[in-house]
Amino acid sequence: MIEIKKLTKQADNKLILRSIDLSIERGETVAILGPNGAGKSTLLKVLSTIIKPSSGFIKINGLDLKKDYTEIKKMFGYLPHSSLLYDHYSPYENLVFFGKVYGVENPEQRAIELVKEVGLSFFLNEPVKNFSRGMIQRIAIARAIVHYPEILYLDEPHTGLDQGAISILNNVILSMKAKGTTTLMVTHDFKQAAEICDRIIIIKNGKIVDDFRLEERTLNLVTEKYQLQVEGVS
Amino acid sequence: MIEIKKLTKQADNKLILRSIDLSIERGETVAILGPNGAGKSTLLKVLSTIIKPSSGFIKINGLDLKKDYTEIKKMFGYLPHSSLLYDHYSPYENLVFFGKVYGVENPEQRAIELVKEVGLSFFLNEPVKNFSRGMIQRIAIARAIVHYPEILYLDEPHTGLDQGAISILNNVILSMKAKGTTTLMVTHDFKQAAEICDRIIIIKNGKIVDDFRLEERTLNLVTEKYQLQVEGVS
Amino acid sequence: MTFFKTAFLLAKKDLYSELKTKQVLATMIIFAGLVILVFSFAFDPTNNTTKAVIPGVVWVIIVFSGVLGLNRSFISEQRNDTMQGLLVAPMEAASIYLGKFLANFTMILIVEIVAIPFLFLLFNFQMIGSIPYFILILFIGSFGFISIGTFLAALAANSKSSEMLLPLLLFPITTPILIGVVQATRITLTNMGKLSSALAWAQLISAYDVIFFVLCILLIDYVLEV
Amino acid sequence: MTFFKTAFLLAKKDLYSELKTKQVLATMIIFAGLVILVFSFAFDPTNNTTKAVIPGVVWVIIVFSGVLGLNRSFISEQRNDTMQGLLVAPMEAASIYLGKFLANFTMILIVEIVAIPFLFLLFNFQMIGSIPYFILILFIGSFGFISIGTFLAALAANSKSSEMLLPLLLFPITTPILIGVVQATRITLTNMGKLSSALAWAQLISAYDVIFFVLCILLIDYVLEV
Amino acid sequence: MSMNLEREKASFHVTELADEKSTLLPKILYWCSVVSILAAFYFIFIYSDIEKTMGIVQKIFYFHVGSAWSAFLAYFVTFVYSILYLVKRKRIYDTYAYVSAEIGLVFTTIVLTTGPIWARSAWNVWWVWEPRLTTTLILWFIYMGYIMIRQMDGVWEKKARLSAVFGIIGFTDVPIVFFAIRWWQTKFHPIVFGNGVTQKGGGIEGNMLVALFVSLAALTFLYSYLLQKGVSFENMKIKVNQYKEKLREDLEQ
Ligand code: HEM
Ligand SMILES: Nc1ncnc2c1ncn2[C@@H]1O[C@H](COP(=O)(O)OP(=O)(O)OP(=O)(O)O)[C@@H](O)[C@H]1O
Ligand SMILES: Nc1ncnc2c1ncn2[C@@H]1O[C@H](COP(=O)(O)OP(=O)(O)OP(=O)(O)O)[C@@H](O)[C@H]1O
Ligand SMILES: [Mg+2]
Ligand SMILES: [Mg+2]
Repeated sequence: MIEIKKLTKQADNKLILRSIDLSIERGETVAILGPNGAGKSTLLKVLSTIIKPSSGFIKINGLDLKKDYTEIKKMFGYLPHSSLLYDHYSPYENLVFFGKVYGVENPEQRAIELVKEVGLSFFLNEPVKNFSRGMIQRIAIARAIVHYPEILYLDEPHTGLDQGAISILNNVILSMKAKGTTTLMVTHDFKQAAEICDRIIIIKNGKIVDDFRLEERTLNLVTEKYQLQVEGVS
Repeated sequence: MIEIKKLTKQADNKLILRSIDLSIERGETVAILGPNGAGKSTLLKVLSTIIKPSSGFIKINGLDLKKDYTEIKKMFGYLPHSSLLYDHYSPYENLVFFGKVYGVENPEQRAIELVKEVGLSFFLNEPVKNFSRGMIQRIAIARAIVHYPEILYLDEPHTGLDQGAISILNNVILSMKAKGTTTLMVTHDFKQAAEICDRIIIIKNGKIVDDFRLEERTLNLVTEKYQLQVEGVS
Repeated sequence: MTFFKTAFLLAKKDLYSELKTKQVLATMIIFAGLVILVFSFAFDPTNNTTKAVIPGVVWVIIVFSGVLGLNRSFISEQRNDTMQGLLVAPMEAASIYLGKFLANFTMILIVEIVAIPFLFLLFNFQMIGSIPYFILILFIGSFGFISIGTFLAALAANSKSSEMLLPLLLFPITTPILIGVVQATRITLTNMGKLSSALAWAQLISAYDVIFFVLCILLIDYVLEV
Repeated sequence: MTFFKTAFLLAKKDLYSELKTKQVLATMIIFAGLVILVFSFAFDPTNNTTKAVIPGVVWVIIVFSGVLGLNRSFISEQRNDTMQGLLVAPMEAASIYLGKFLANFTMILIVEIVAIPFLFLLFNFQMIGSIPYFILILFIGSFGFISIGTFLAALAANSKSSEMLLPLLLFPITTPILIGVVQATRITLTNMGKLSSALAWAQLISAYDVIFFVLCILLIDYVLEV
Repeated sequence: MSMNLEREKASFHVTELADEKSTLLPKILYWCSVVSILAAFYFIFIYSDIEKTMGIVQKIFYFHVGSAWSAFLAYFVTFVYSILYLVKRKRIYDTYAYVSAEIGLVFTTIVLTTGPIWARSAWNVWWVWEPRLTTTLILWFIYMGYIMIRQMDGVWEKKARLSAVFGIIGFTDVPIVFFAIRWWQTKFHPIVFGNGVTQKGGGIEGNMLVALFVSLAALTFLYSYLLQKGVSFENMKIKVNQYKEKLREDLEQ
């Protein structure tokens, strides 16, 4: 599904990603771990066409990211640190707008459905600007999946969510996985990573230093491997 | 140390905080838990004079928040969701500036010391705008404690931090506690709450629904009590 | 097809949000009023010679309140990085440009419809030219100004202090349009005898408009690329 | 004591960041140049009567590039909510105001020093008045404009579209100053015979300045309170 | 303690910059400009006649027109390299565009100072507002804007891309400046080339024309020399930065 070859990203003279090679199968749920400033968010930004790689080659579903980006953009949903929501619009209006942008059929119904799914039905028509951090994050998640994406890029999706919302989110990811969605999730929360992911990638200093499958969903394995790689942790 | 009486906050017609009564002793480390939109951040904002309460009475260290706010402002350090840092300034410049604002002695040395403490010495002189989320959060923490505050208000301080930074933060909080600092920490991360706090407050719908001491630092107790109170989440 | 649909969708979003808050439009109109007021101090409106200044004032109003609106147009996409939201979505940069252009153009037309009659009234201006031609000139002038303006607003939005950068880039680039359009306006308003010269100006401006519009559509890809 | 120290600290921070990026000041100066350009279209500068407009133009330059700088002054505190950082710190609102005022005032003085000689050169203006008096008038005029402007910028910064709101609030409030100052400038530049009248204006403006400055210092608490 | 302490030694590659092997070119350009400037001085001050009505001030003419043409050339080069950059995305093109625009700005500034000096003696004013002068001033503003875009913060790719776009858009003013006196009827500014002879001040003596061409050539050489110099200077700066970063990375581990 995702094929990354020798990807590097340089900002001015600083190397942020150093020759990343990665290949992810359809339907995998991959957690990307790593210390602060490792380049995790940057990797997601490159994949979601938000920034251009300095060199390297990315293929998504057989399409070249450089050329067929319009096709590719339809396929993925992206949840970055910021919410990408219009402040003075309500969740409903936001979701309907993005639904239409992505050409979703019946965007109105989809919007209502999603808002309900993330548990904010009561706030359907209130402007987003007054929402609390967790509420915004919930709507941002809904926005990212409004068009039934085949690929999900999630950058620390659990930030600000309460326990209820975390399990909602995990359920969403798992049910989308059941439908064949590929998920890349950056996180610092090993517990969640162990819970929903079946593959862990550890990035350090812009390089992939570990990459292993998680058959048993054990938190300990993750912590152990992470410690091993990032030992002497900051 | 902190004495809150019948505190309510109303935004337009929406009651966000409903008659909160709370009293916190010097040296306590209190975790504030609660579902999204419960009013936790609002409570911290009121305490840190960022917003005014609609009614109620707050005394900090015997001083009235309404009148002696200049005195009170010197006492607390506040870490909100946003970093409060100047983007184009380096960590050093930021911390020196805030150090001077708070009248810290020898702000230059303090800045270097703090940046080292949060593990970003190598980025001492780079503009903050290029930092990753976790790196910004680290500097934001340093900013909040630049003036050796007696009281700390932390709003989800662990967001975006990697494992190393989390333990740094916890150590900072614990060592400040040893010096008698009172800490109020909003968080969704029960593990951290259980680890460093000795009292847990659960807020739901703008009201304190539970308030208990944590003698044994057990995660299970926290989760249990939380489940009990917040079942059928927000 | 989807190209235009997306553009309309974006324009609709902006205009709808304007309809809800009414902030930008209101400010533009009030600002236009202020400019008129300032000018009425600067030149005594009863003085007959200052009548000659009217065409200039018309365009000063459009330019200054236009800049306000143009600034907003991309700055408003910065909060919560919604611009990224658009860039990540499957739409071409050109259709973002077109959408923004349509929204801005609609707004400036509304401002003109409100402010210009007001100006004429305050300055007691007796129209002796041709209104349809005047409207034509207004239209092509605004078109050029807003199309270049939208483009440069997108460019300036990359800067931290974009609301300062925009006028800096916009004024020099659009002066040819503005010079031409002021001349043409003067003729259509006061001196219909020279109509042919006004039409020559109009043609020149239209050519400039078309060239720049195409250029903008072609180059916007590079501006919005990240 | 700490009051002024904090104010200087804030002013230093702003000016230092300006020294690093040089963006705001450069933009203000270039913008001043552009305003001169725009005016040269509006009035034919070869025409001798338009010489009378020079005092007005001087102030239009100051006002417009001033608004740009004023806008920045508080908008720049919005990114990462640094304004909250200041409000949470143990400083009085008045000292934030004073700090911002000092920074803005310094910048506008620099703009004036650069732009006004240029204006005189470009418009071929022969100075026949008194330079010291002219500078005095400039000083008290700018003082009033910037002190009110800083205050209103703080007020406008609460709005989402503050860069639009500021001119809307600022122009009406400062018109008394501007009218007076244009008159006084005219006299000091071209007609020293009426110097006494200019001085009367200057006194009036100074009084207005002082009243508003005190008022601003008193009221800023309410503006910055959250 | 800090994870940031542990930077690993990266296979750092200093990007290939323009090959420096053509060390001959700057020398040639240098000598060409020196010789041609000396020649220009000879032709201007000794060979050509002193203009009858304006006298010695008229000598400014050669620098004036020469700088104007060099500025146009510089902006054209910026225009071309901007397009090249957008297509090929090589840093060297961007450097050329940038340096050329800067030199162009300097030449425009020279035009804008010699012009008024001349105007002072010819028209007895420093400045008049007529199309040629105004459009030249606008040209200056446009490329000031260009420089302002370069002052933006962000990575160089962004600045290069945006300023390339602006370099393309902004170039449209150059033909307008050139044709300004030919489209609008002007009272002041003379035309030499084209249909200038009929206009006031137009037409030109043979030996003046020679001197003009020599000075044009001299300034063009000067421009190419400056461009070459500026580009290699920029490249040096880039390289130094790269080495600095490399050093830092080495230190960090
Ligand atoms: C005051 C500011 C002035 C500016 C900004 C200015 C600008 C320019 C520019 C940009 C050109 C080159 C364009 C071209 O060759 O078509 C030019 C050419 C020229 N300028 Fe000026 N000029 C100024 C003043 C003067 C004055 C005072 C005179 C003489 C009375 C003068 C005489 C000429 C002549 C003879 C040419 C060559 C015309 C031609 O190439 O057809 N200029 N000027
Ligand atoms: N434009 C830029 N210029 C210079 N350095 C940059 C730029 N953008 C990012 N960086 C650097 O790249 C590194 C990686 O950033 P990134 O945001 O990808 O980290 P991350 O792995 O997501 O970290 P976190 O866990 O804190 O979110 C950081 O050290 C950051 O300072
Ligand atoms: N200005 C306002 N107008 C209307 N409602 C508001 C306003 N500010 C906050 N609210 C509401 O108050 C409630 C509490 O917000 P607050 O930010 O305190 O939540 P929180 O407990 O911090 O939640 P989270 O865990 O998601 O951060 C939310 O429902 C929010 O919508
Ligand atoms: Mg990140
Ligand atoms: Mg909160």
